[in-house]
Amino acid sequence: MDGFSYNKILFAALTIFFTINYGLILQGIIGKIYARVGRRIGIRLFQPYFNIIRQWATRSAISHGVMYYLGPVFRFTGGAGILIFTPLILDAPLFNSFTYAGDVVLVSYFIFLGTLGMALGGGEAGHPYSAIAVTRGLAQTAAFEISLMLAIYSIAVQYNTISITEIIRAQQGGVLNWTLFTNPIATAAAMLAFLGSMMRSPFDVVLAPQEIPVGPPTEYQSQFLAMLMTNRTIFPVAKTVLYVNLFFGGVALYDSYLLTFVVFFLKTFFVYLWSVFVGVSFPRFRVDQSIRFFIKWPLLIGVIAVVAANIRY
Amino acid sequence: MVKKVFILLMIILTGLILWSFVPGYESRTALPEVSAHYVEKGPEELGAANIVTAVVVTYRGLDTLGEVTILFAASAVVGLLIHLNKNENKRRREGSEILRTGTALLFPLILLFGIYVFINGHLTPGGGFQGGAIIASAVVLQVLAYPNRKIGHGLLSVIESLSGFTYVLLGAAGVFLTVNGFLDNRILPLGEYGSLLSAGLIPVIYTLVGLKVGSELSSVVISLNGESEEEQL
Amino acid sequence: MTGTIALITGILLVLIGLWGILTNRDIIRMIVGFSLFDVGIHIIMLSIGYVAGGTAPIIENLSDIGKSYVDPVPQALVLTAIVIGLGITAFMLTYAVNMYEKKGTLEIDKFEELKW
Amino acid sequence: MVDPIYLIVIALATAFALGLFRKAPSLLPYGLTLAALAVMTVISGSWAYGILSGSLEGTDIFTAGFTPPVSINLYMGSLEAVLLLLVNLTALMTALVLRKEVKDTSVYMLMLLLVFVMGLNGVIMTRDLFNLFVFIEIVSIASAGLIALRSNLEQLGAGFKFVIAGALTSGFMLIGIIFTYYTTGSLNMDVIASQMSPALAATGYTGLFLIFIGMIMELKPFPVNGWGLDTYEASVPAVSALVAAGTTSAMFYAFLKTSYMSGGLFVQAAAVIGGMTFIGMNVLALQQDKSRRLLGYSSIAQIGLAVLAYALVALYRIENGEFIVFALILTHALAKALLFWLAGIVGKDSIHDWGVIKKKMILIAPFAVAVSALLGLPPFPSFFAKWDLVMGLAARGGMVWIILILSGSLLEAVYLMRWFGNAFKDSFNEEDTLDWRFGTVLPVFFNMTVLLALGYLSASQSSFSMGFNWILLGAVAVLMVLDFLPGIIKNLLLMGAIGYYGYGFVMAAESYRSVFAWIFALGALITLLPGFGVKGKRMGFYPSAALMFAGLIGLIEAVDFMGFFLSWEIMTLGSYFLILRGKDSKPHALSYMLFSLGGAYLLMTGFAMTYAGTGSIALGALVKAAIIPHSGIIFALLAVGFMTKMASAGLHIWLPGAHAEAETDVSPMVSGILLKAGVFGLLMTAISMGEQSIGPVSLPYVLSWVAVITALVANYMAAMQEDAKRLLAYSSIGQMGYALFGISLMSHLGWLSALVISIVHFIYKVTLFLAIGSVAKRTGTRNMYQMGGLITKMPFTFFSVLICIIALSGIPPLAGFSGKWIVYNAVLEKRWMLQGAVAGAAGIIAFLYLFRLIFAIFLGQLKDNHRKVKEAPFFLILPQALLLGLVMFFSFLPGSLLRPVGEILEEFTTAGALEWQGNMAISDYGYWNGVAVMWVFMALFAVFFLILTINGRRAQWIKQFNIVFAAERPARPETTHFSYNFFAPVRKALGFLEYPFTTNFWNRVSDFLHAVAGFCRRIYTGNGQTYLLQMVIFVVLSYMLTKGGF
Repeated sequence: MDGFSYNKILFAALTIFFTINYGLILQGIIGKIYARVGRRIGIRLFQPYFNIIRQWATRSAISHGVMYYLGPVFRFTGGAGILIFTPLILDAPLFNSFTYAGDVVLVSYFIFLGTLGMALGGGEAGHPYSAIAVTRGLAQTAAFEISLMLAIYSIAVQYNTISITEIIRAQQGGVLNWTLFTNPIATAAAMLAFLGSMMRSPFDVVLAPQEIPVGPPTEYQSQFLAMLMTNRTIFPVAKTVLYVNLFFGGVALYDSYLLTFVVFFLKTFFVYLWSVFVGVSFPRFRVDQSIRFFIKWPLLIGVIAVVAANIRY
Repeated sequence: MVKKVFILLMIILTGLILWSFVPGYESRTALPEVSAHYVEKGPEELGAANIVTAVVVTYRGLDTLGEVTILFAASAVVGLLIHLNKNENKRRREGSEILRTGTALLFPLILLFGIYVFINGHLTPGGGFQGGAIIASAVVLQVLAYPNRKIGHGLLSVIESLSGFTYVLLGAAGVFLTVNGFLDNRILPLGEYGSLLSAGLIPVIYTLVGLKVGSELSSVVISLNGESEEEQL
Repeated sequence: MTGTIALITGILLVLIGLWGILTNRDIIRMIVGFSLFDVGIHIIMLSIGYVAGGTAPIIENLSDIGKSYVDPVPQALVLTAIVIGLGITAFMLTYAVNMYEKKGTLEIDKFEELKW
Repeated sequence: MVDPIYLIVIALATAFALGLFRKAPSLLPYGLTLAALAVMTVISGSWAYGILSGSLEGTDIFTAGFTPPVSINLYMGSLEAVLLLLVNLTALMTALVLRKEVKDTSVYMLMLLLVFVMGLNGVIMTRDLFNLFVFIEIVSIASAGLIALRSNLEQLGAGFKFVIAGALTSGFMLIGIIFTYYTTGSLNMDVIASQMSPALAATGYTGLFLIFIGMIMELKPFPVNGWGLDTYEASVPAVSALVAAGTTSAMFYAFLKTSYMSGGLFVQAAAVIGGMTFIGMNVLALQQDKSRRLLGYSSIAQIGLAVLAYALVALYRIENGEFIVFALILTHALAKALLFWLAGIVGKDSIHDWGVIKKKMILIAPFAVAVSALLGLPPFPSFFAKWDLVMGLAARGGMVWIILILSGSLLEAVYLMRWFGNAFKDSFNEEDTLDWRFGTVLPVFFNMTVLLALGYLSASQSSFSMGFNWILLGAVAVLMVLDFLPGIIKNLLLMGAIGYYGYGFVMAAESYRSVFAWIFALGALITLLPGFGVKGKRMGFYPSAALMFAGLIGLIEAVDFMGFFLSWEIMTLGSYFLILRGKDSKPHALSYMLFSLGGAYLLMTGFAMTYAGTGSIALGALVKAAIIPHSGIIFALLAVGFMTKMASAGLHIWLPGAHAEAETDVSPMVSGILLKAGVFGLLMTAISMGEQSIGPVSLPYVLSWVAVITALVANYMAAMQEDAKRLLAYSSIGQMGYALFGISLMSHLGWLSALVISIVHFIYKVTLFLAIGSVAKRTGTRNMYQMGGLITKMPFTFFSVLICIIALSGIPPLAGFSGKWIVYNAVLEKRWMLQGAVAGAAGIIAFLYLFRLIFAIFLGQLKDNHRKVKEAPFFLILPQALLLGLVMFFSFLPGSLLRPVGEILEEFTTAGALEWQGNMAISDYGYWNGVAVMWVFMALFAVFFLILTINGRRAQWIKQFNIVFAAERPARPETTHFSYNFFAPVRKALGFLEYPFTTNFWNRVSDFLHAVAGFCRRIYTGNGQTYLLQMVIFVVLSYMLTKGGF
């Protein structure tokens, strides 16, 4: 929990840069997996790089207004913010630049800043579909966040802290110390919530990517879209890292940098893959269905997790 | 039927309430303190032979003033209602020959008797109210005999007002002339016990009361007969 | 004994008056009931003032002071009460006359313009 | 000094003399009458002044030159003098009002009036039993005559019923008097009282009972009072006024005299009959919509209350009983006469036609004063009387009676307030006229002034110290008087006063009070700013606002229960008037008032129990109350009372309507500021009393669940609203739910969160209501689906809404986050994670309505009819700008808010307090550095903005409508703006949350009461004979019950 120093600015920038690259690669891999599951060849691994560069370089752009203009800025600020508020790798100063700003509560609320900004930006574009998508997204978020919150409460009681760093530290010393094993019920609740937050099938009616794509990003083009796409590379990573930190032991700084990165990669990849895995296996819910789903099973599990933690610790 | 039985039951219960007084009742053998005072000291204090009158006019004079006021108020209400509902008079059957003749004969006598009764109120049974009622009965006889004759209130109301006004003023004079003497009859000399002009103010007050009650009751009767007040006597 | 008889008579008259008031729908009859009720009360009052063996409290000569008289106070009160009763009866009758003129009936249950 | 006997002499002499003027022009007898009444008023007034100021002593007045018991005597003491003054004054005023009737009624009416007044004077003064009877008969005949002043069928019927009922009553009474004479040998009440002994009470029981029951029936007890109601309804209003004020007061005093005479033999019966009358009449009045009959119901109820108060004072030996009883009687008489006179001016009988009163706006003031006085609201004497009575009862274990009195008062508020609301809000026919004459108007305002003055006087008479600063109410009075000035000047005056007083006030406030002091004072100044933009006089607004702020300030300054409760009621009253000003606020203002009063009565009961348990009424007594028996019940009563103001679930249904329908600048006052009064009170209770439980049930635990359910459901409801201001109103309920949750946590952090939420909620809810209010003003609608795209038209308003919704939702980096973060820590500390999760879910649902709010109004498509909409006026923007400055300040330096507030709370508990390292707050569980978050946000935002701007500087700016919609250009903006039924899927999934449990519950309660009233009032058949029978039954039953058989 250090205070501010100027090199942290550099660290933060590096963190963002690192994550962008990692995110792009991850996107390529996931795209490939999706295609292969569907028995297609799929995109090239580095296709996301090309896409994003192409968008940034687009010359023409139109803007519907101030909020429209600022929407992507908000969005990216939100994404980047979570990233640098979250410890990516335990005790690595480079990846802990601004973690002293706050704990898990800060991070989980900061997520909404970007969402809100983008929703407002899309709103000013004037297309009704973007608002429809936002309402769906918000409704679904409200539903799954409850079980996530219960899970976090459960582990907060378990570890007696809400500092992410401290939670990771408590899980060190062997696989069996992970929350996954010490508090499986909370983990289950959280992982169900994670599905909702990734907006993949069965919870992807928000964006409905297969049909007419809706949502704020649809309203954007050129560098506005580029900024959103950049955010889209780091945002899932940041979220995944948060789950890894809370439930899967986080990523400790090993003696070997390589090992550290491998662990980081594996953990985030498999957590991410969990949503992909479910996504390719299940059909889509309507919004009201997904709300009902979340306030049934995940909620119940979450309540059990909290009650159990309350009794045990 | 059920209702009547119920009412009967309620009346019996009311009777029981009143009955609860009866077992403890026994005719008095001696007077209560205050009454004894009236009977023993009254003649000397007030000079009135009729103790009841002494009580009515002086000792409990305020009651009597109130009583007069009640009659006054009643006649005012009657007057008000008649005044508000002036409807044309239906002709009524005239009284019979015997009645009319009898009335002509008795009317002055009754008046005279009435006056006698209230003037002697402090000496004999009787007084302003009784006398006034007798006077009014003369008027009743008139009305019965000549139901269509117009009798106005003009004179009656002047008598009523003046007598009432004077009564109050005489009462108030007591406050001026003596201590705590509202309605004190002793502001006039008590005179010789048992004579007509005795007992101070009592005969005066009873005269006024008699006039007032007589005129009030008369005007009530006349009003109830449905006459308008506009005609003069 | 005389007093008791008067008292009971008075009470009975009061009750009879009440019966008349409560069972007759005709307003005039009700007023008659009230008169009975009043008379009953007056008799009760007189019975209260009765002193066994007393005479009317009219003292013609000052030498008669000290004889047994009945209580003058209830008599005075009765006088007042009678006059008050008279006033009220007159008053009720006036009302009855006016009500009859307005509505053409004297049944008390026809005068229910105001209720609840 | 003039001999009081002249009161009778003058009245009678004049009445008798009037007969001589039958033919004279009506002005002459009328003038004489007025003169006589004026002289009588002066005589009684000089006695009242003399005795009360101590220069005179109570005197006996003897008649006939003898002393009692030989002759009849009267007595003039302080009570007599005051009552005489009241009666004679009312008569004088009534004579003024009756000017018009003189012509039609010749001298008869004047005669009757004088006789009537004389009778009342006699009833009040006489000490002789039979004389009392005579005077009662005089009063009864004279009033029966006055009833028939217009001689129509209703009046004749009512008058006849009145006469026969009176005859029956007086018959019983006469028998009682003569029986009593038999047993005691005297008619003098003092003599009888002096010989009263248990033995005498036994032998003379029947007589004493008949006197008692006769006197009681003169007071028209429930249910044998149909004739009385008819009288009130049928008479000319001025006569009803005289009857209500004069007859009832005099008869009540006569009842007291006879009751003292019998040595309080029937006090218990009087208590039962009084209580039954008070409750019964108030319930039955619910179904009444004829104003004069309604007033009749209310009069009888009030006398029932006075009888009850007298009996309870005697039964429980409550101190200061004389003040209690006579404050009630005087208030009732003055207020009721006022209302009857007002009914005469208005001339409409149905309470739905009273809108015409608005033709002379100024008449609202006396109306309001009278209604408030009847309800026992401060600063009227009845308030102090009720307070003393309730405190006394509590101290001596009369809880049942407290409940009875307070529920009766609440019922009374239902119909009186409904009526007032109708008059204030209903439209009227322009052709209708008011009877607006000097003679009719003067009495009304005279009584209003007297009521106000008496309020001031009675405060000193109460046996409890005042603890309230009258300067505050003085300011209100000044504004009331100056109401003819232009609004801007009044606004300057009010702001100046608040600014001047508020500075010292805020500085003087200590501990957590200072937090609320800041909110109230600053809030007052800021929310008054928009008033400068309102043209015209704005009659009534500034006095009401001043009243509310006076109450709020008084709350903080209060040192005892009395001052606190008084301020609480004043605040409620002021805000009620403010809310009532809104366009369609009639039903909402009513339910606001009723809930507030109900809550207030719970508070009163709680305070009373505390007083009973600790013997102190200092606010500090609450600390001691924590360890007395029933402390749990006290806590519960106070909590529910305060929660009514905070609109917690179940008690909330008044809020959405009241806040939404209020005027643009009233909504922020009531929502942003007023709600905090509830928080303040509850926090005070929680801090003072600590954790309490009833049996095994921990009360804070119950509160916590109520709190989170409030937050969840309210936020959900907010998301489902189409009306923007209703949305904000529900949002306020939700936010107060958080505050309640914070308090219920009973820990340093919990209370800190409650305080912080109170502060930030004040800031952003005031701003939001101003912003949304100005949008509603500019667009002419509050429905969000009729708006859209206003961002370009009202950019500043948009910006302020944007900042506020970020703050409200608790998204970092703005100030709202601090509250959330503290709550999380507090929840963990307390381990109430389930409640915490519900609260958190509510917080996320808040995003739904917040997004809807900003999107549907400002984003999306601009409607054609809004293309010329302008930015909000300056005076609506200025306060928003100031508040936004505050938000930004607290966002940049959250420590500047949290640290001092936290330090305040350390006085009470330090456990779990935040530790500060520089800008970092550290709790037992986590940490948060608000400054760092802010800078990170700013840096990132700036960098990305620059990147975008540098890279995308060629962007072409186009309008919203320039879009492609399903491969075609959309036809009209109306069809292209998605905002109706915004969260349809959520509704589909969670629609059960919308089921109106609470509303249905309260509706059922209301329906039930009205059905009871509708059924029970059928006993008033209108048949005079039935009434007589009822009276006989009443006598019989009372006898059986008091004696226990025959």
